[in-house]
Amino acid sequence: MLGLLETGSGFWSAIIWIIVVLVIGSIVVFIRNKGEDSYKKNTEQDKPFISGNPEESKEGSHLSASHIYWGFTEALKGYYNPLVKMHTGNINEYSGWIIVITAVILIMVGVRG
Amino acid sequence: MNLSNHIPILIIVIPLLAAFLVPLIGRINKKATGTLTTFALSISLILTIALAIKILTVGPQVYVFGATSPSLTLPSGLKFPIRIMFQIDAMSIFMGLITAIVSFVGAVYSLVFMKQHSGLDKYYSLLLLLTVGVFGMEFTGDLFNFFVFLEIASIASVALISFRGIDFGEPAEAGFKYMVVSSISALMVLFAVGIFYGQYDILNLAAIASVIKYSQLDKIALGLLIPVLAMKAGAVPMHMWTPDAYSEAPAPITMMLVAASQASLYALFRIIFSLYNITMNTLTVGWIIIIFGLLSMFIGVTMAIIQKDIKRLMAYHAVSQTGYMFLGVGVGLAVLANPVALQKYGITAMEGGIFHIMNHAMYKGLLFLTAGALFFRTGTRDLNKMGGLAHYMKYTTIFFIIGAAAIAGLPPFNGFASKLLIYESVYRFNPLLSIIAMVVSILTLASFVKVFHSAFLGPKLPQFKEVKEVPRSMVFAMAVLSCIIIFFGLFPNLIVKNLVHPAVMSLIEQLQYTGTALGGM
Amino acid sequence: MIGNLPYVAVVIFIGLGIYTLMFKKNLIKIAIGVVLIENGVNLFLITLGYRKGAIAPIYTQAPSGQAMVLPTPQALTLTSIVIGIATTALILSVAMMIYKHYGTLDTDQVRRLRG
Amino acid sequence: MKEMSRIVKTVTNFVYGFIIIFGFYIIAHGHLTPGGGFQGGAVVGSAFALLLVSYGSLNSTKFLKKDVFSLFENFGLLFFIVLGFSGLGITFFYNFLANSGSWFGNAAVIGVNPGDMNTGGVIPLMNIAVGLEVLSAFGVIILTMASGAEFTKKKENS
Repeated sequence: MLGLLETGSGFWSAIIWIIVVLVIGSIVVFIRNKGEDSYKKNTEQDKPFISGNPEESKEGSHLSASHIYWGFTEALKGYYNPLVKMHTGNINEYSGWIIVITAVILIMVGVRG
Repeated sequence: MNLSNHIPILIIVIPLLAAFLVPLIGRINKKATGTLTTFALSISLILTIALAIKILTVGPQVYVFGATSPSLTLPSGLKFPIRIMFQIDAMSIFMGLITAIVSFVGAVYSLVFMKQHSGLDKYYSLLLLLTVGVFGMEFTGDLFNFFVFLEIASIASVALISFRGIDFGEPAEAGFKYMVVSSISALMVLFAVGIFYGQYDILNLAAIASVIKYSQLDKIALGLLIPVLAMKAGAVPMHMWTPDAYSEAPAPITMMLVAASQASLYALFRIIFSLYNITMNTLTVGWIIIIFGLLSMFIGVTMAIIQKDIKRLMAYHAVSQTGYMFLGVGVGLAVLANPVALQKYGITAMEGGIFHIMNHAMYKGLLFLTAGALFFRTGTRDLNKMGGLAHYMKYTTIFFIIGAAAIAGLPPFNGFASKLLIYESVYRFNPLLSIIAMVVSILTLASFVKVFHSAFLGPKLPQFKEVKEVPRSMVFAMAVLSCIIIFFGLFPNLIVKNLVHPAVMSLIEQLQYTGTALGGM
Repeated sequence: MIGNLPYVAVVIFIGLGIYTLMFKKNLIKIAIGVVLIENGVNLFLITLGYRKGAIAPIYTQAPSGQAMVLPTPQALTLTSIVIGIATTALILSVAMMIYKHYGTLDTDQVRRLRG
Repeated sequence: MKEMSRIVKTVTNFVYGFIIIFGFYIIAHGHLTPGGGFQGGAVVGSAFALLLVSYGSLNSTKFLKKDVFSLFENFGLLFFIVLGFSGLGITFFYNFLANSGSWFGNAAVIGVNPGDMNTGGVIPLMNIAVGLEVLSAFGVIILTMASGAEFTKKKENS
């Protein structure tokens, strides 16, 4: 009933995983509760601290999708620029790719198949 | 008249009958069309489950059209079957189950989602025809019939993709592109069928498999079939139609399109394993499939990270996840001629790949449905314009988290189980492939974190004040898929042992496939 | 040699169709390219069923002992033609929809979906 | 689409009836001679296209109704699938009428003969169903395309 899934070099069981997570989680909660509670509600501690700058409006502080992973795409520019350029959206190139790949595979299968 | 013998055909004909009834009903009562569709597809689902139980306990089933008995494949004096027939083994019914679940959920979801559109009778009629086409591709034992069902599925899906083309230009553009590429692929399939017919004078898959010689012409047929079917499944670098079509179709149709492209994937595996098997050089073909898989995984996921349209992002993920299936089955194929390696890790790799097909259909369907729910309430697919939607759409958020965790391969969801099978077995074949697969999984998680952050998290935005939770039938449709995902995640061993392993064995053992049709040769 | 002529025509048909699909910039011409490939494949199927000196496969007009051409490829071709009609009609109507919204049929401009 | 010249219209008046009758002949003799439901339906559909071209789309919509066509299309499809279902006692698509002596139930005679209409079982019925479906589908397609072209032209002019 533990649901052992043999993977060839071991096994995986979601039930055991959940039990382990619960056990470790309860230990974490237990240790955490032993600590000193210095947090107080409705004091200065509640307010955001942005290096002393005034807080932006709630609506303005939402980070939209284009800004996420900006550094990642900027660093990999050399990879992304040709890749995005490849996706032209031109139907001629769609069919061109199919024909080219078909030709390549025909050659591969014909020579080594 | 014993109806239990006719289940294979009833699974297909009941949606077909409903597809022709829907426009007539639509003349009387517009609302009844959706109900009739859901009813027909639910019958189909029940029959598919019944057939699955029968096949997994008794063995593969055949159904011969117009013969004096459903299982009479060889009337007296014939060496090979001449009638059109369905041949359903564990692999076919595995795919059939996916199609049945997905089409039923899609119909339920459409009830409200498509309510404000006109021409609903045509929509439901086409949805049923698409289901019929996909079922037919999976069940048929006849190569030409496969071509016919492939075309039925692609024509219906084109009409559904460009369903909103009356009002917007982009769906029409996506439909045009898909139609052109799928016509090319279907015509290449027909050409390959012609090559087989010219050599062996047979159209039956099993009968060709029993006499195949792997001549020069068979090589040409193989070289034509692999790329076009891989293209229909969305393999890089022929994947460009996938993001266009998936993002512009209505959400339930996108889910069906995933199932339709997986049917092409099934056909590719069926042709490679059941038709050619070890007559060809499995190492070369296996590596072709593996390279397709690697390219799809990596390029798909990296393109997904930079997308701003939520459905387009998910569509690139569909490409990337298809890569896992190619990788798993490709490794199995590469060691097919080597019994020791096949026993050691080949079968496990194929189990991972095949199991991933079902998992992918479920969680990608769920994700597309959540994207559809966001579109239904906010009217946009642009991630830059979304934000803070978790405040308003609690159920959708939970379903999205389940789907995203499953696709990223986080335990204990089902994506993890199949990916683990792939990693561990592929590692023993070639460690580099396994490492790339893990990196891709991490990038998948990264891009879904992006979606989750930009669409669901953040402060309440003023433009979404009116947004509320989607109607109950849409929540029900998403809940069904979530339950399946969680069940598969908790008890993967049950699924692998009872569904996936027989499917893999029915692919590997060619003699079993030919024997079913030709009577124990 | 003359018997192989249809196969040459098949290659020409499919080659022209592929050329049209890859290099012509008009959506209607692309539809024509698809139809050209389709005709090539249909011709291929029909040619497969040809037997030298055989008659048409009609049951009630067959003198005994006379060879007939194969009827199966003809049935296949017919089915393929039917499907081809549906495909062509669909491609053309979608092209009409594109023209309605984009005001052009040039493939270089019909690409709002990219990247 | 504007209507064409008087010559074209007169010729159309002469031939369209013959084309339609020829189409129905091909449908009805589908089990005896080359042809069948699809081919005959396509011939009849070409007669509709001829009417549409020569009379212009505005005039011809008076006697070619899209609604009627789509109704007939549905009936044709339903008839076909019901014929398939009625063989279900044995197998789907089973030819239960052939050689039964009832409708289309005569046995076909081998050898050179002019052919008997009353043979073929469900095949002639299926031809009729397919013919009905195809001719009305062609009607729907050409009428829809004509109205679409009309719309685009109007948009261009304005």
